[in-house]
Amino acid sequence: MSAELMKGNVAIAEAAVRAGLEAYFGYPITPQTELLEHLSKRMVELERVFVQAESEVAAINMVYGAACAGARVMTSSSGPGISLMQEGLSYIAASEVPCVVVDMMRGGPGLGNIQPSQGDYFQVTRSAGHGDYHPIVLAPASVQEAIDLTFEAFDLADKYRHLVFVVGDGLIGQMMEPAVMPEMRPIRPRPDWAVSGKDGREKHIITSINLGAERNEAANLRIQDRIRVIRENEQRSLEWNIEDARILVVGFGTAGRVALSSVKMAREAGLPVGLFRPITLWPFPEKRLAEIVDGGIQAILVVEMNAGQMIDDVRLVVGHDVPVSHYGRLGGAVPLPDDVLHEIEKIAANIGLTATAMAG
Amino acid sequence: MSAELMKGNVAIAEAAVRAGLEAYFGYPITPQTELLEHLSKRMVELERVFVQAESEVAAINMVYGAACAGARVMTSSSGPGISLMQEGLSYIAASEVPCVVVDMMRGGPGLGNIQPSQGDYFQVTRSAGHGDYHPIVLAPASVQEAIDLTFEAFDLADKYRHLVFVVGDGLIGQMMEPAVMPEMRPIRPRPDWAVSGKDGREKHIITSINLGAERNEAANLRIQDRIRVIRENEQRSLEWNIEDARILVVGFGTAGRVALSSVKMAREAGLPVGLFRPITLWPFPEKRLAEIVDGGIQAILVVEMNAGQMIDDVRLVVGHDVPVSHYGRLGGAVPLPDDVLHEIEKIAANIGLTATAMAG
Amino acid sequence: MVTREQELVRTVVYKHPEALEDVQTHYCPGCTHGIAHRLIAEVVDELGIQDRTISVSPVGCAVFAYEYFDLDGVEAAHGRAPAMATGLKRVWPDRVVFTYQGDGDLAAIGTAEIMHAAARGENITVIFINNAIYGMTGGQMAPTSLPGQRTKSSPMGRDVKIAGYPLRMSELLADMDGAAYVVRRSLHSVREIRKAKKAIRTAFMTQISGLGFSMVELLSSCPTNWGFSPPDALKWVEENMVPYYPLGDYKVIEAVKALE
Amino acid sequence: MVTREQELVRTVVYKHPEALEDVQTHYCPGCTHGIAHRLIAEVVDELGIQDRTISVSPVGCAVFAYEYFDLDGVEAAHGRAPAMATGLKRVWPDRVVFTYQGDGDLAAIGTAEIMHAAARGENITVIFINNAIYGMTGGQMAPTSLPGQRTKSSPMGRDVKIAGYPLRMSELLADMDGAAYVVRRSLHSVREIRKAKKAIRTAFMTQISGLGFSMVELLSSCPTNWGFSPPDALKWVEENMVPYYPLGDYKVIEAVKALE
Amino acid sequence: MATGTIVINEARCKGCTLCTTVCPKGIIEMAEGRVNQKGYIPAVLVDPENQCTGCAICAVICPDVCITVYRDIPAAKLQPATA
Amino acid sequence: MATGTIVINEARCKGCTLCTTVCPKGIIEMAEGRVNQKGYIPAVLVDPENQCTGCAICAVICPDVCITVYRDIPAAKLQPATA
Amino acid sequence: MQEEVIFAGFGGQGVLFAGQLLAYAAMHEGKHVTWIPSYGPEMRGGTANCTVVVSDDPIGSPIVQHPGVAVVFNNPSMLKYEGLVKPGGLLVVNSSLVTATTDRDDITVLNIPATDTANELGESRLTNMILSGAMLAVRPMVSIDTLIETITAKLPQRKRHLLEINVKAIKKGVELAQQQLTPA
Amino acid sequence: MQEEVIFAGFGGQGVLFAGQLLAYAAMHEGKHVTWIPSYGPEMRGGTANCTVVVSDDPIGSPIVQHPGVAVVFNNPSMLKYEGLVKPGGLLVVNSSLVTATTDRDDITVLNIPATDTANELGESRLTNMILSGAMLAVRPMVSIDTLIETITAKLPQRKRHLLEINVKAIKKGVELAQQQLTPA
Ligand SMILES: Cc1ncc(C[n+]2csc(CCOP(=O)(O)OP(=O)(O)O)c2C)c(N)n1
Ligand SMILES: Cc1ncc(C[n+]2csc(CCOP(=O)(O)OP(=O)(O)O)c2C)c(N)n1
Ligand code: SF4
Ligand code: SF4
Ligand code: SF4
Ligand code: SF4
Ligand code: SF4
Ligand code: SF4
Ligand SMILES: [Mg+2]
Ligand SMILES: [Mg+2]
Repeated sequence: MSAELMKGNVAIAEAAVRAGLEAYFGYPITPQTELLEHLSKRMVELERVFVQAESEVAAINMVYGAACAGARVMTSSSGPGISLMQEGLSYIAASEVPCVVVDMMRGGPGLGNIQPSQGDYFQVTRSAGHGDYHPIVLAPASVQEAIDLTFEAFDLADKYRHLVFVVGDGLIGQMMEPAVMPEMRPIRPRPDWAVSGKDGREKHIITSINLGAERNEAANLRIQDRIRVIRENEQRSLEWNIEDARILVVGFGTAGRVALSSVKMAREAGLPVGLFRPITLWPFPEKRLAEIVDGGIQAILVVEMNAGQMIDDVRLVVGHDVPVSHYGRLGGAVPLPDDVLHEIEKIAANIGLTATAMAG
Repeated sequence: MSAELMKGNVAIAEAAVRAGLEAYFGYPITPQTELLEHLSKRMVELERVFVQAESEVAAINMVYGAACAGARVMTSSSGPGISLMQEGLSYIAASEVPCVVVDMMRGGPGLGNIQPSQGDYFQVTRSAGHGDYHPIVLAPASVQEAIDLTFEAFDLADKYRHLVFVVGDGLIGQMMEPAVMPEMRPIRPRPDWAVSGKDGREKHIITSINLGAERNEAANLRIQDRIRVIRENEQRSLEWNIEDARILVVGFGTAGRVALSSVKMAREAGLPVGLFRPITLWPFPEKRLAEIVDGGIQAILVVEMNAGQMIDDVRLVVGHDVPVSHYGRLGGAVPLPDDVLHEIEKIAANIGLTATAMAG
Repeated sequence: MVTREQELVRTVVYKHPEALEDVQTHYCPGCTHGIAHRLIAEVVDELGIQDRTISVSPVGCAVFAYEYFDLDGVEAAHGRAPAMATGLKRVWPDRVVFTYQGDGDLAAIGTAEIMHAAARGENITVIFINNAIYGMTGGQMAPTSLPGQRTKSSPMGRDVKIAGYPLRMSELLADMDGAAYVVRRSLHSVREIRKAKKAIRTAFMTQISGLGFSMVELLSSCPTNWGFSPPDALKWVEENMVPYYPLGDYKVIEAVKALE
Repeated sequence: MVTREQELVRTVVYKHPEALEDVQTHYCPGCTHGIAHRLIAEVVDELGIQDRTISVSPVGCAVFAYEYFDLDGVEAAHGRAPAMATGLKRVWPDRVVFTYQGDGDLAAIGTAEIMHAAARGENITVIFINNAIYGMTGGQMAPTSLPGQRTKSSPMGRDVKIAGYPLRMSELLADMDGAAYVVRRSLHSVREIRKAKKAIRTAFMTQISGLGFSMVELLSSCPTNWGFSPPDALKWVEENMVPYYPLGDYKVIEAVKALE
Repeated sequence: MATGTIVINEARCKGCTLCTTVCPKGIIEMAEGRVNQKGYIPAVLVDPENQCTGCAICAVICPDVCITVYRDIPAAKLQPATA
Repeated sequence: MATGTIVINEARCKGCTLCTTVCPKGIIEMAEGRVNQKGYIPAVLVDPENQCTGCAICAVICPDVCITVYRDIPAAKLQPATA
Repeated sequence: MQEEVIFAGFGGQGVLFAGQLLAYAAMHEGKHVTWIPSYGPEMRGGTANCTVVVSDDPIGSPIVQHPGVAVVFNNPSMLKYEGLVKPGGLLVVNSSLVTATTDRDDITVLNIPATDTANELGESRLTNMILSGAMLAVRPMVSIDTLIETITAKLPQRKRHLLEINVKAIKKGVELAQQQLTPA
Repeated sequence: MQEEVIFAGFGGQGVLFAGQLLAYAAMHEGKHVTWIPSYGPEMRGGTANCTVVVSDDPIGSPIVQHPGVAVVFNNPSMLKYEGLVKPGGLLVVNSSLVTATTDRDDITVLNIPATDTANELGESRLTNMILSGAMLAVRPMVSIDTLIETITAKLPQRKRHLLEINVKAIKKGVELAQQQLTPA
């Protein structure tokens, strides 16, 4: 179990294999293609299912089929491909079948580019297709976290019979870092509810149509109940230098990781700054964030690789109680530690904090 | 210009024709099919372009092509079809070409049903595909409004070279009401920037790819600037009984319309209740809402045909200053005036307002 | 004198198949969807595969097919049944997986999925109901609507200059190397219905024998949206659809011939 | 003695076409995308249609084709170029609209769009670059990759049992009633390049004459992802692709023959 | 000539008339002045002369699987083993 | 035999060698020990004996449109009208 | 004044048209009005119904849970709507087809043998006009004259010849209702 | 201690591998490390570069704007990175191919004729190892021994025979750097 230098995309693929992935369906797109490529070799070696689909639309519907069969199943893509999956994702969510979708975000909108981005935060946390629901969204900031969260994503999907996203960006996908792989787990048995041929039991049907408002409202309420439980139980986050912080930096994934450098620099300069990094984007870790803010935070800086999306979730937690500002880089640009530090300093000046005043 | 009894879907289609629609591309889906059907006749009669596409994916990309050619163009769909259009919508937004998309929301997620719903509020206001942008979203609550807003949608699209949604629900689409149609406008000339063959000028290119983070960030900043202008200038809403209101009901489209009955009932019962109905869902009419709330609102009730989506926008405006509660019906169910009234009464009781206390 | 052997016993020679639920369908009077359902159920019964067969319903009038078959089943997104069936079949290779799809579903929005399922030689069976119309949404033009056919979205008749020409799916899919059995049958008469059943049986046998992709296209009627009585609708199939969509075997690989 | 008439004048007989920008492309050394670009530009020059031609670039290595053609142009979503071209052409019926698409773009994700553009007889021209691989994303299997072909996503060679069989798009599209001109050519030799140019000319003429859908499939090389030198890559086209994808005219309606 | 009969599940019948058009004996008719619970006029067997052969042609075309067909079969053929 | 020459745009050449494999006269070679600004070894015409016929075969295969081809054409043919 | 009417029956019984005619008539009288069908499953067959709201003021909700009036054309509609009519309301029953009965005593019930009467008039498709006339006799939310004017205006050219019989049907409906309410 | 190194050149010059080798070596020395390529356009050709960050502490940002070290293999990379190296930093130049020069006096510049030297060693693909050796001679973020151990461990079986010459190249790089820094 020693560390290996691994590329994020490959690490996620291998972690999925070790979590007992039975089937993968996907379509190439940068910056996640190595994930598909790794599985094209590994799954075939292990005599599991690998199909390169004719499109992302087909891929997500193959995932839907395999998920109905109760198999552990995954797909992966990026911006344009995830957009094409929206209808299928909505069907999957409505049908309450578990699956894992990896989204390595790239600069949008449109074809955009393939640089790292967090521009699809709204798409994954808010809608992921038509209708009322939220997928579970996990956001690693390192190759090791990518491995660990992917491995766990399958269990979460099973536990809640729900759609789980693992979202990264080009950096997480392309970066190599030392990381440790979990042991290979045996493939779990197919669950009871699966569609498998009605051998000796009542027939099983998996469908997302519910004619009549009453029936569909009931189905929706069931989903909403589950979502409420998830929201209650699965909020996760990490934090640094929170105790005496007056300024809180909030960022996820790569942006959060970059911000950590800035926070350390600010601390060295004597500024009372802490970092809050959501691991679950949905459910957003609102409980912990509220606690931290109550502990004496005077200003919040949200750092994202987008025009301001997660900031809504932060503002929904803190309301007008604390000023919340945003530092965003767009379309594939990655914030630099110095620039984030600069923003922190501006905020410190605004709220009358000076490094000297607080140092010591 | 006398009133005619018209079905919402047909009214929208005819309003688009009168606004100078040059081309329509679409795919049938309930509850908006009459719109396509009307145009299959009208457009051909007028020797304009009508194509029933092979799918919503194809339809939105045909729209994209015609929009690049500078034509006034439209498509229409509902939940599953709108999901399939997400990639194309993102390309259109990135390319800064104008077009109008009609979404008659139905009960989701998945195939759901065809009953009226507002479950795709997040999808249209927040993401509409990958990447950072918001379409302009107009939400009529009557056939007349549907006509007027559709007619105007094309001008807004032109003005900002932006994507404009007209969103309704099954009720708006299926309902007949007396309404007045605007006069037929001539087809406007194709704009200068259009792709048309480089006859005697520099070539025109319309693309959404911007390799290199810098270029794509610049393109994104241009979009964000435009979005900021739209947000500043285009917020619209309607209101009833606001002056002395202590409780504010907020709802759009059909939910807002139903809530109006409840507000009237509450007023008759002596409760100081007002109604705020956003017409633009994006930009959300935050300025006017903030003013109204500042005017003495003690509690807000958001009524939606979903599990709570627009409520986020309301809470982003009011923060923790005023309690905000939600009454939602899901999956195709429509709130009833009595039920909304009941919610109003509960809130009144909670904040210590009684009908008698306030009456007179 | 009647001997015991000559004595006649009144015996059920045709009854409701096991694999079909004993419920009323939502189909319109005289709609051939009902016939197609029955044939599939009869074949499932005869092959004894009720316990290991999985149906994939489309979006279209047959969206509730899963309610009528007494089989495990799923309901796919519009046009994506072949992709969903691929997912099911790959992880359950020893089950029998079939899709049931309309012409809007299969020949419009689902064109890519059906073509690639066939190209992959996906070992599934497709029952393709071609009624030259979008039934469920109320009678709009399908890719298979005939030139000149009046529909709700081609009110003056399908104008091939604007709306193009119908797709002949059996012919197209037969071109795929992965396709093992692709035939077109019709449901417009008792004789053709009997042939259709035989083809459905062969298609299922193709799958059970692991020979690859199989499809039976069934020319069908939609009395409601065509605006004909059920008998006239069947006549319309015979007189208008059959000439445009010739019945026949478009692809039968040798190994399948051996099954027949 | 040399008369004035016999005097030899050094004259340009081949130079960079007008309709091609004078810039360096991003294509790899020896990639035949460059050849295809040149042929199109030459045809546009010869037909004198530079001022009224609109290109539709794909997502694929040719994503920047619009930068290289000195033509108005747009860039489509992956696989949707035929739909986008439909939108353009319908509102500019007197312009010349062509798409330029790779095999991933046209034969995988864009299958439905190309089939239906052909079925509609959409009056556009499609230049289809079949290089049996996904070039842009770094060499994954395309629907057109040959059986046994090693790619980044079929590292042990395309196994038809798992990944199915290649699609022959010209053959399929020729089946469409709306298709007027569908041919396959190759870029692997000077001789074939010359034939390809002629076909491209005919395809554009088909459109200009309003005869319907036209497509030229061009067998092409991807030296980078195949891992061959440019000359070896052309040899691979000749020796491996041509046998699988026979060159020839798959659909030439009479009216087009009259043009040739 | 074989003999038999049919039983039509009238509640399930949608009155499409298809069976009436195919019966070689012309012995299926639509009920008169009577609708079933769903409002359809059901088909009925009118076979006073026992003309039905149990050929099942009507059942083959019935889209609603309403028809059960009986044929009178020699006992010998039915139970060849025990005969 | 016709005569002519070619000019290779070396800056644009990507050194793919295709032209060298098709020239019927074998007079195009890859430069030695020299790379252009983009790092490619360019093709060069090595035609001391003026063998080039201006046949343009090299230009037909060049994917980067680097080759301009000249042919020596009788003035008569060039300007038939004014001759 | 606000009246809410549900028309309910089989597809093909002219249910939706009856509603539209009422809506047009109300519009012509300058009233606010909405008409909305219950657009059931995305498929054929089954029941059809529509709701018409007629009001002096702008209409909030176009759909209603407890209508003031229900006009039921067949048994399934009777079973569904009989209990939903609000107290004091009106239930108009096509007694030719509806065999079910109601025991509510808080509403007015009109039993109109509309289909039989229509058949007597020689055209079973007049059922809807007879029921409309009967309904308006009790709840004159629009005048009978307006209804007749409206149908005169709306009947397409090729159905012109049916105008007279339609008018007759409406009047017959009024008559049947009046007979029933005024014990002979 | 945190060092950031950018390796930049053409695809095919072993740029990405040089970075990975450094990253492996750092990992073996128990350091925190990230390697990230600049994965340019979704297409072939053009330049290739990667960034390696080696640190004693967890690494915040895997990408850096102003690297402490830039190793440039060709002219375009020289033009791009020469100005970005942070003051006090190191610029290692493959002087065999790079003709551009720098006039910065706030950084250390090593001009290593790596491609020529590699050709002398009989294998032009050793350019990257020579430059790596030179870089480490000045910035010993990992020891030369670790680098050699790492390449020994990483070289696949079929390239075993190249091990010796790779080691030689690394050492040659060290030597060239030392020569240049210690004026003879
Ligand atoms: C993505 C999407 N687009 C459109 C629809 C609406 N829709 C439902 S069924 C159907 C067509 C059905 O026609 P067909 O497949 O021919 O089946 P039929 O009803 O004729 O049996 C359409 C367009 C939908 N549900 N989802
Ligand atoms: C929706 C979507 N899916 C996937 C991609 C990634 N992608 C870009 S190009 C390409 C394939 C290109 O292959 P081909 O069409 O054969 O063109 P080539 O590069 O070989 O010329 C893919 C899969 C994308 N940009 N968008
Ligand atoms: S609409 Fe047509 S296809 Fe659908 S059930 Fe009715 S008759 Fe059958
Ligand atoms: S990757 Fe292949 S197709 Fe793309 S430019 Fe390079 S050689 Fe050409
Ligand atoms: S079984 Fe044959 S004879 Fe008897 S009713 Fe049916 S079709 Fe007629
Ligand atoms: S075929 Fe069946 S449904 Fe139709 S009338 Fe006869 S019994 Fe009734
Ligand atoms: S023009 Fe002909 S002879 Fe001259 S270099 Fe080119 S190929 Fe060779
Ligand atoms: S064919 Fe063109 S690019 Fe290739 S080597 Fe010759 S001149 Fe250079
Ligand atoms: Mg159909
Ligand atoms: Mg390709």
